[in-house]
Amino acid sequence: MGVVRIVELPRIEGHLDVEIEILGEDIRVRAMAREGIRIYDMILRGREYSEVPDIVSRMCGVCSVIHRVTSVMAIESALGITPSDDILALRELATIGGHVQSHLIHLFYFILPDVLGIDSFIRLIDKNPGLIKKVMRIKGLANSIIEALSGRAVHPITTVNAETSFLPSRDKVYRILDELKATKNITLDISKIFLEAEFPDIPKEENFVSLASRDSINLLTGKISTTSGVMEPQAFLERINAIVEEYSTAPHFLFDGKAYMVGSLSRLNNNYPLLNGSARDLAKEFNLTFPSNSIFMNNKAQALEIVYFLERAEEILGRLLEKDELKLQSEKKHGNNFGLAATEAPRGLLIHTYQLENGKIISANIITPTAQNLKNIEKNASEYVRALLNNNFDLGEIRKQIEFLVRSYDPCISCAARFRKSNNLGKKLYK
Amino acid sequence: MIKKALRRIYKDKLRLLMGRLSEEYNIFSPKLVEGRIIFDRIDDVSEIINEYHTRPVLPVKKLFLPQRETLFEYEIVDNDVIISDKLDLVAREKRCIFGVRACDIASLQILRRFFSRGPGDPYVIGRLSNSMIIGIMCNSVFPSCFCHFTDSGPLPKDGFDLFLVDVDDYFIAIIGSERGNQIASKNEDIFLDANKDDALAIDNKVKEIVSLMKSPPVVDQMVLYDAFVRSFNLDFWEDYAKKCLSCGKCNFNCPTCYCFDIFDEVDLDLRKGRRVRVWDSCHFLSFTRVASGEIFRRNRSSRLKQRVYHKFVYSVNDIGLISCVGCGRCFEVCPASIDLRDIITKVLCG
Amino acid sequence: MHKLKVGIYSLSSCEGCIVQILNLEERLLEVLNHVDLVECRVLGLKHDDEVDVAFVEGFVSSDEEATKIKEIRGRSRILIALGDCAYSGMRFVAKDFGTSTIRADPINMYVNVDYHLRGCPIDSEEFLSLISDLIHGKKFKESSKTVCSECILLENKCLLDKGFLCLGPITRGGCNAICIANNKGCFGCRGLGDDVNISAFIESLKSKGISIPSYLLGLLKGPGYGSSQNS
Amino acid sequence: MVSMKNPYIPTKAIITHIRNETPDTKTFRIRILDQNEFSFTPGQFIQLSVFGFGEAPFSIAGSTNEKELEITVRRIGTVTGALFRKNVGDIVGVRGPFGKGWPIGLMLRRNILIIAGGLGLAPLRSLVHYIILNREEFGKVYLLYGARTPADLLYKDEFNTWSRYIDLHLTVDKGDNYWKGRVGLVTILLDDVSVDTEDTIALQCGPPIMMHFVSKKLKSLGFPDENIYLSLERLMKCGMGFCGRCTVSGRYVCIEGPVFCYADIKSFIEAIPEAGVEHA
Repeated sequence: MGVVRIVELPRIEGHLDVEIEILGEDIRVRAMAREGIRIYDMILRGREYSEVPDIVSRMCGVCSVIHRVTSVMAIESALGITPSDDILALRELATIGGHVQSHLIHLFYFILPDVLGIDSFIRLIDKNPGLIKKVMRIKGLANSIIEALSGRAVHPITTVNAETSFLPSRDKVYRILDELKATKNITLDISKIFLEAEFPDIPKEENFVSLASRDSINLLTGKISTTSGVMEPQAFLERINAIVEEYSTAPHFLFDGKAYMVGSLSRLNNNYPLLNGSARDLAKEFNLTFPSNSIFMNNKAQALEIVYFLERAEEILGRLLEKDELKLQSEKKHGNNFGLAATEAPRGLLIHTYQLENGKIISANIITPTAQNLKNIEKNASEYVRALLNNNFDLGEIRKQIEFLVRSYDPCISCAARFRKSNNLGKKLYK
Repeated sequence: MIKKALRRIYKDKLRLLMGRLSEEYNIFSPKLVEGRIIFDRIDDVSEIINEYHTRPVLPVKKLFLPQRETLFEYEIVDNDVIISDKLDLVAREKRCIFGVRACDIASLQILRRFFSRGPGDPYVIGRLSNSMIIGIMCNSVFPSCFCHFTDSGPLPKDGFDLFLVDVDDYFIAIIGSERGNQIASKNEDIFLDANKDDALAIDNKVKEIVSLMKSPPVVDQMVLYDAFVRSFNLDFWEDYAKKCLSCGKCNFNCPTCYCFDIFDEVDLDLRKGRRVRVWDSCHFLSFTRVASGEIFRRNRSSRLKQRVYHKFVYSVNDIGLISCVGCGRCFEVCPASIDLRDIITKVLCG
Repeated sequence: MHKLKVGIYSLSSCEGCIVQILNLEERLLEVLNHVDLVECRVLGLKHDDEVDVAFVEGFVSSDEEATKIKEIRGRSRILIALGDCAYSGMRFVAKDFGTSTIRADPINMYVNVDYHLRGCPIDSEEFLSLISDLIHGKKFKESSKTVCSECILLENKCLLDKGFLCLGPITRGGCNAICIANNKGCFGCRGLGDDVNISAFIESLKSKGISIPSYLLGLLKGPGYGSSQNS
Repeated sequence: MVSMKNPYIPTKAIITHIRNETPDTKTFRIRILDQNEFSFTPGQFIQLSVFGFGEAPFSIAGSTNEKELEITVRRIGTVTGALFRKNVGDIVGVRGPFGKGWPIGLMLRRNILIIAGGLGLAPLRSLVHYIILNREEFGKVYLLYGARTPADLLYKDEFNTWSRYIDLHLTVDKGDNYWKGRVGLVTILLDDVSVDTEDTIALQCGPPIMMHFVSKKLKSLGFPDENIYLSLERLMKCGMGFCGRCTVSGRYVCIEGPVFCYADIKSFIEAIPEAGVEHA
């Protein structure tokens, strides 16, 4: 039947072409990252470690908070620093701000048009200005959380740590807390749009990878949960490998030689019992069950997470406000100059590793969620194409559905892009 | 020895006095804001700091010539423009500025003289005449202080209503104006009679402060003027120009730099707008750029000299006063550490 | 009045500048009352026709992108480079002045740029004043201040005096010294100001005992990028 | 208490006539509302507001005996750009007049040599009109005017009238097929006239580079410093000596100028290259 090429898939972060090749029974989908080289791993070599957070936060305009926090945690681990619980709580707050704004952009600016059958969110300015304003208010709230803790919503300026001990003023914290309380119903309202939406159901056996959690859904620390068990990040790192696909400027990853999925859905699949509060009630109200094997459920998982995260933010803020003084002093032991941090970015598992020498970076490795998802996207999309063909969908419709499916992973090519096609940089950068 | 009338105010009565004044005046004072001491409006007299050992980065000038000020607003209606003057607001506000140091008081006198020329600047002059000034003498000297050289401190000559000199557990209040006098007589429970030694105490305090100050040897101001005029084309200016970063900080925290820019701001629908003035700096290349693109002070040294000569020559020609008050703020913040006292010494040595 | 047709485009970048525009929230809605946003991949808008104003973020890293930027220039009346990537090839952020072998070309290497909005990311207030100028047919003027002078207007404590590296004295203002206000030295993401004195800055760092980062020496030779439309 | 009139507030005015002068230059006639007359000295300037776009200084180009004022504007910046989009009947704002004009008192019964370049003719046009109106008060009057091309010459349709009263000489930097006159910088016109350097007041206004050479030439011809006047261009924001942007050597061009005597300029400690005065 031929080849369909989706050029610069609209409504995702970064430039991705998707090629669907149908040759009889043989169906192949290629996720072709088109972003130019943005080799942060290379740029970082030879830098003072203190420069790293400023530079890596520039990897992505949507998830700059988590890149900054992750780099700081990885460098701290290289230096033998263990951040205090209060510092971790403040970082979690900033991260939550980042996740909520990222999820809102994904769900409303990127996915909602698929749900409503329109081309762009901005068509709603005239049709449903009330909804737009609600979304903007919650997004503004999420950004104000980042701003309070890190100075700026995009490319945050500081990271809470012992050195800069940047703390938001109590005024700001109370204002955020008031707004969190005042907007509870709005958050529920806008999340329901996705919880009640009907998405295609394509159950597939998947390997869902995320941080394992104990008390709450972990974003910053912990072991890694896979279908092959829970393991230390270092062990996980040894079992994944990067594949250089000549058609993509981003690497593709396999775990134990197989595609796997990271992201909201993985987080909820692996940690569903920890989902509490209104998010839990909503899941029940809409009969959502986790683990779920349908990638389209990733959108619903994000909607639940928005509710969960904002309640979690309220809880953390309340807890911190009760304290007379926060403990910002971190513990310091002798570090061994190698640091690794595995965190949960909005789009899933993110790993930064740094090797230092005399305070300078000699090598860096940043493994982004989207790069980890690319092989899974290809595999899943190929099977979806087959299912659609079996149901006699035409190419136009197939193309639309594949766009929707790819978008549901919430890919971020800006982060993932690492090397130019047809060179072997990847082999040097990844083991 | 001081000739003005003196009173005593015990320190624990100061807030009582300010509390009473706050019924009639909006009170401004150095205030602690996020770890910095800045001049600002205070809502509660407990915010007043009467002993501050640092000083506000921006001088009291900012309360009279704000960094950014709306001169008027306008609205375009059909083919007409309705202008609303913002001067009324300035005229209505009665203010009491507490905690002004001698150098800043001297700067207000310079601004008053300057902005009274020609038609007068009604915003600055309006604020100056609506504001009561309660000064306070320095208890210590900053490394950059040289107000003795510029004859603007540590005791101000005029331009204040009350000036407090800190002596142990009380202040000696110098009455500087009829308004100050009225305040003292209305609050007799706070303003006690001064002791005959109090004038001497002030004298001693002044001597002590002056002795601590790293000031160039005092010269007659006309001698200084002539020396500057003679030095305009000397080579050493280029050495300073090599060091100067043209960052403009010294303009913004100078108590007497007043240059400003004016522009219009307008809403997106072009209906409502406002004319705004903001501080500007003669160190910026853009300062002398005219519409045709010509820049009249392209050399860094010509810009650096513009600022210095304004203080010691042009200002004398214009208002009969040098417009440096010896606060040293300009080199306190100078990233290149260009010390005005060095320049003065160089100029005086010819 | 004719509404301006606006397109927002991205080359290789983090798309943070677009996010910064989206972050205007309700003020963006007000802007959209006055302009027609006709093209923006991130928002799913396709136009492929002439626009009055093209905002472009990102740098050129491939021949395809070079073709793309020329194509955009060809159908836009006013072209604006958004952020450090577009105006310098991210050199001010990466602090990489001339040693890189990675292709990261500023867009003005390929096309004429009418205005730059500097910073990484752009400052949303500055974006608003630019868009307001465009709507009203005014020329947009970049800030002539240095970050250092904007900083003192906020009465921040000087980080250089505290012994921290801060590029405020040589960096073009317009950001309201946002980093220093957050207790962080200026990162220099807005590029150099008018007629800055880099060698004097290096001397001043030395005298304060602040170690000189090697990229400053690179800057002495002149970055050759991001030259402003004001000069 | 403060009850002074606010000198920052412009008076509303209405555009009554717009005339195209050259491709990028127009003359606007403006009537100040609620004001029966507008009196000024040739050489003075006004601050013109286009609301929403700001305020800019313009020399007054019209006649002293008219109730309306005229300015000639080249489109180069924000305010001029906005003014060019205005039509007859539109409202603008005016403050002024500001500054000191040409030294008319000194010029009486003397010979006058006027040298203008490009747009610099605008503040001299009101002087030319004044001289023509009061012709018998002045001795010989020469006007030497240069522009880039014939198309850039301002007030062309007035030249015939002017020529009846004063000695008009023109030059252009670059001629065209129809141009029969002089080609070259305005200084060459000084070779065409023989003026009595002792008893002639020279007045000039034009681009800095022109005035630079004209001053030098006048000096070499033997003009005494006291008899040379020039109008300096600086950025004047307030017009009242407050904003500080227009100062030269500490002198406020907006109040003490824009017209200065060369002798004065020579005594400035700051160099004024456009007057040909370079110290050190």
